[in-house]
Amino acid sequence: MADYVKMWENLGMDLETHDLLCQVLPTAVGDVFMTQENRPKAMDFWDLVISEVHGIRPAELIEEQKKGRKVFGTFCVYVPDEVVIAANGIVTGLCGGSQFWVPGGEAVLPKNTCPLIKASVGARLGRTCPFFRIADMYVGETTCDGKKKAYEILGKDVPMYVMDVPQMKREKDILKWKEEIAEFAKKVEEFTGNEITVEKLADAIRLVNEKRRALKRVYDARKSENVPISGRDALLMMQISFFDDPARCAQMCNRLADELEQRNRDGVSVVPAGTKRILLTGTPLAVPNWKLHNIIETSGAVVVCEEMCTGTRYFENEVDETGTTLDEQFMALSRRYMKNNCACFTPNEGRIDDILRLAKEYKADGVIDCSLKFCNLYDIEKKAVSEALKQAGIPVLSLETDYEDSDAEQLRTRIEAFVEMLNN
Amino acid sequence: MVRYYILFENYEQGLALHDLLDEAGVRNRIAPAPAAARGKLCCGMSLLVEEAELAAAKACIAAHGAVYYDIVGMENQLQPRRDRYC
Amino acid sequence: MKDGICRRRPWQGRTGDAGRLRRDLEKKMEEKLGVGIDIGSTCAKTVVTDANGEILRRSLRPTGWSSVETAQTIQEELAADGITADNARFVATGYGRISVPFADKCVTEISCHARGAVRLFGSQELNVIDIGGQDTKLIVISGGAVTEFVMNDKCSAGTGRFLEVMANTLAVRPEELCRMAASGSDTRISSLCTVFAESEVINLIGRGTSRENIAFAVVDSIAQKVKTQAGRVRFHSGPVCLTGGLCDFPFVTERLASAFGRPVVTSPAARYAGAYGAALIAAGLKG
Amino acid sequence: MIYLDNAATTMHKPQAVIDAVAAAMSTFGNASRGAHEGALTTSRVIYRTRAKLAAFFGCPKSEQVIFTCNATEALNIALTGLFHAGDHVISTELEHNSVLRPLYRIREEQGVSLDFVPADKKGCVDYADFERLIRPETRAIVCTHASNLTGNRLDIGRIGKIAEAHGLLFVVDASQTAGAARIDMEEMKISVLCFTGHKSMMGPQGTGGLCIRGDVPIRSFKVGGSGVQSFLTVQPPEYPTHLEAGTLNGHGIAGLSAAVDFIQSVGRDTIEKKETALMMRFYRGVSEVPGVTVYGDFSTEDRSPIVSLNMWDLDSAMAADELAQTYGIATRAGAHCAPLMHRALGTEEQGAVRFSFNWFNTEEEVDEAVSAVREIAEWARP
Repeated sequence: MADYVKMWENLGMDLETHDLLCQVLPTAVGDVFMTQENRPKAMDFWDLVISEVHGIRPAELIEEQKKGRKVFGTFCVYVPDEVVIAANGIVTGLCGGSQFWVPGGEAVLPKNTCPLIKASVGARLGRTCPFFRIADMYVGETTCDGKKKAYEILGKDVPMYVMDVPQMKREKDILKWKEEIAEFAKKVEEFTGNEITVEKLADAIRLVNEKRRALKRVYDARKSENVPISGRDALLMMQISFFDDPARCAQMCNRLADELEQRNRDGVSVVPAGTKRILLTGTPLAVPNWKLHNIIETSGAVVVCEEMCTGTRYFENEVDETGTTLDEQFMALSRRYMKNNCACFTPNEGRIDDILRLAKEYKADGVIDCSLKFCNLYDIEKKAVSEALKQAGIPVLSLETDYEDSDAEQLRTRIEAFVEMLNN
Repeated sequence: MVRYYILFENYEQGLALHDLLDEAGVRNRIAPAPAAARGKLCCGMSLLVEEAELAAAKACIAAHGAVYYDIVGMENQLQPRRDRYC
Repeated sequence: MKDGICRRRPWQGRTGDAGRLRRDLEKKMEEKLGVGIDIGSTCAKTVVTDANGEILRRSLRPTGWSSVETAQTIQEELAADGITADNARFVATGYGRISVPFADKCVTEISCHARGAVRLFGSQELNVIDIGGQDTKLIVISGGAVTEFVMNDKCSAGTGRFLEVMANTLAVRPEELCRMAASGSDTRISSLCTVFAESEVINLIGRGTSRENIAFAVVDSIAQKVKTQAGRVRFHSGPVCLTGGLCDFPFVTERLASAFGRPVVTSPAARYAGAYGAALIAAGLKG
Repeated sequence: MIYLDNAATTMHKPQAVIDAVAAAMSTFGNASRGAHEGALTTSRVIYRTRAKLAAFFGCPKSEQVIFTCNATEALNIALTGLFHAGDHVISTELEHNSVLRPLYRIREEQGVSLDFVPADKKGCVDYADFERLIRPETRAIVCTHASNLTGNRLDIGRIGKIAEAHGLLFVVDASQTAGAARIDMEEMKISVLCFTGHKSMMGPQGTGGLCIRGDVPIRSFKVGGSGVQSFLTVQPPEYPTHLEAGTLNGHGIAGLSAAVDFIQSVGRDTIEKKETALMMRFYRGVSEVPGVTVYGDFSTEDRSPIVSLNMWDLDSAMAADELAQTYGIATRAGAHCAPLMHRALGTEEQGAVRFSFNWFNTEEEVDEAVSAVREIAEWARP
């Protein structure tokens, strides 16, 4: 294994505390991933990345920074990567998915803030995540209230730019989002010193679309009756795609998709026939949050699709590539991004349509709607989701959890009972 | 899930192969040799490799003529359901 | 502690043994007793049925600090009565279900309570309220199968635990509290959180409210909490029935009926609904 | 890391020991070689260390304290140098390979016959067995003071009396006890005491020795420079030079000397009490855990601070690996070089995980280890 200690030290990280984090990761990776049988060979790439998640990619980012490129850290699938890429910048995801960072966040945030926000703030302030150290600028967005206020805290510690996401989806909101994107582009040009031209933006749009198509291919393979990949592995792939170089991400996803499609032709499944298929919907599962997938998949079911930011919302809908002016391109970006259905919008019936459509496409036997604790928006939507699903005759289980291990048994009882119900 | 333990007659052999595997980028780690696998000739340490890395480890051994006693597969006896996340 | 017996040889695959076991069992398939063991957070319930699901015996013991030891004791007691793997199948349920190494199968308490309730109340259409030591479950059963359920979250309000804490505060046993409640009236605890409710009870004590009235408030609060929880499932028009440890207290059933605005039925045997359901599943196990 | 492998070696050493070794390395000449200041400093330290050890172990003559690299070397010297063809030696099933292998070797090479006092399932012996096994040609009883696997101690005072009553030599392997347990060669009738410096003595590795009480002739096993009587063609017959050819580990002995001082300043008794308390705390904690089997006899607290256990049928190496990887707790798994003991306990296949405690361990560490065992046992449930 390469020695990254020097690099972490140079990043000003708290090495001693970071060591503790490095100690728990192999256990969780071992339990959640390595215990699975018959995994796709192409998962070797993601296994490698996760085994040195704080080493390999951060080292690459630092190399790029040495060449003068800027790294933008983002927290949300509404922030358009294309704009950053067009200015020769790099985007990396920053969401915290570990309980390890939560206490650090609770030091400055109320306890009843969602764990994702607490972990993200804790990761920055505790200096225990290289990505949070490397990013030259953080790009936030006005999605939920918790994040908005957390960005104010982070902004005291690091350059922070916040995009104003509309809360409704009328035509004027889409226009407004276009304006936000255009303004963001100016900021990015200023920060990187690189001009965003029509050609460069067109290239960036094509590149990100290509990544979306590759991710979609992997997901499409999961629609098969045959289950070629576990939900856990698909989730890992999805989580890491937020951090990876987009071209390599597309390449690796295509390589995985090749294997999965072959598996579907050969009838190679990772679970016995008849295993109940679960569509998971709700709040994002930031790396290394694997609790729910692991419990579902060790309780006799398999996750076939994630309707969440770390899932279909990240890749569904492409950006129109035909724009010939920046204005047209910004509008195309706005139209694509505004198709995402997040609970911060009102109304948000699109999400319910998505869930019903995905449940059908992925042949889900049941839906688990899970939100992170203290995420009011998704919690409130559970009622509408569950009513719509019941009406459609699709069993649904609503859950709430955080990053702690302590509720695992309770979750297990509910999930096992749900699976028993599906099996009856 | 089966994991593979490379066994040795002494620590010198074990540490030598550990260095070789690391250099070759084959994931491995030092682990106590399983009691059930420990023949008369084995020492207390082994190198643990996952199934996916086994072929690479064997190739590395062959390429360097590294000395080892045996390679044995063993089921991990700890339950994956223990719910430890990070 | 037990002697260091090495039951699993790491070198042997387990499938060989399991395969043989399964074949052996198939041979002896016919006419086995069903044993259901429900290891709850406070009580461990055991029900033995014949192959037709008629209850032959039932017993109850505190779970104590170790569900493993409790399971072991149960196994020994059953063996003393001649009930062993030779003539019976075992299904474990409840939060301690994984602590029963001799169980042929583990099934969640949701499925077991449903199964037990269907048989006990003789109806395929039921709405089940199970108030357990740690969890309160609401289960909707249609056509004899679970169609929907909810469980309380981490909070213990509306569970047996809540009752225990409040009984402790009043320095009585939970059963006494339920009995006392029947002669109380017109007192309310506004908070649904155990911790805050406890301080409210202390305030009531301070104000000189009678224990009966406080007990009334405690039981009523449980009923209200359960009713709130029921907002997350769709009870149908079938009977509402109560299972779990509070079945023996008519006043609890009465408060629930008042909260739900419809009759709530129960029976002393309903306390064993989970174990009974497990036993029925065990009796029906094949192979 | 929580270090609970003190029966293998104590990792935390008193600062005085570390300082003494460092100081020695910048000031020492070669002992008994010349009369210059450097050589004399070394000679004095070694001389004083012999005296300290003699007093510490109740060895009547300090010149009969012989320095070796470790207990194994001391046992080899004693066992290969004491017996003749036809002699009979009694030992026990508690022994470590450092006793067993030299005994097997003299059986092969010197025609010595052996008998072993059996151990029961708890690793205990029946003292009557020692007398039962005595024959006219019996020369010695060779036994450990405490099992390195179970921590059970043998009552060496009692065995010493048996040996004396029958005119037998009594050789004791004090690897697991020297430094912590009370040893008085005179009172316990020990003829040869073999000890190591790096375990409970808390001294450097590469130190140890044997103490010889009375007139016990041991054949010299190596010959060479002694610094004295250079014109003699054989190794000088006097102890200690008879058994000490070549330059001694003066730097290590300086550390060992400081270690004895440390033990005496804290109080051997105090150290032993604390270690026993830590062991019992751990024992009480783990013995309540479902699936845990503890080996050895805990009906008495007169035992060495070792707790060996298994969880269900989990391979002991996997358990130790999990303890190290997930909890950062260092223990020792496997056979512990005590094959007869494992056979007696029925743990030949599974091995056992050994937790061994030391003066520098804390109650918090013990509690962490207990909860680690509890968790692992939970996941290893078959």
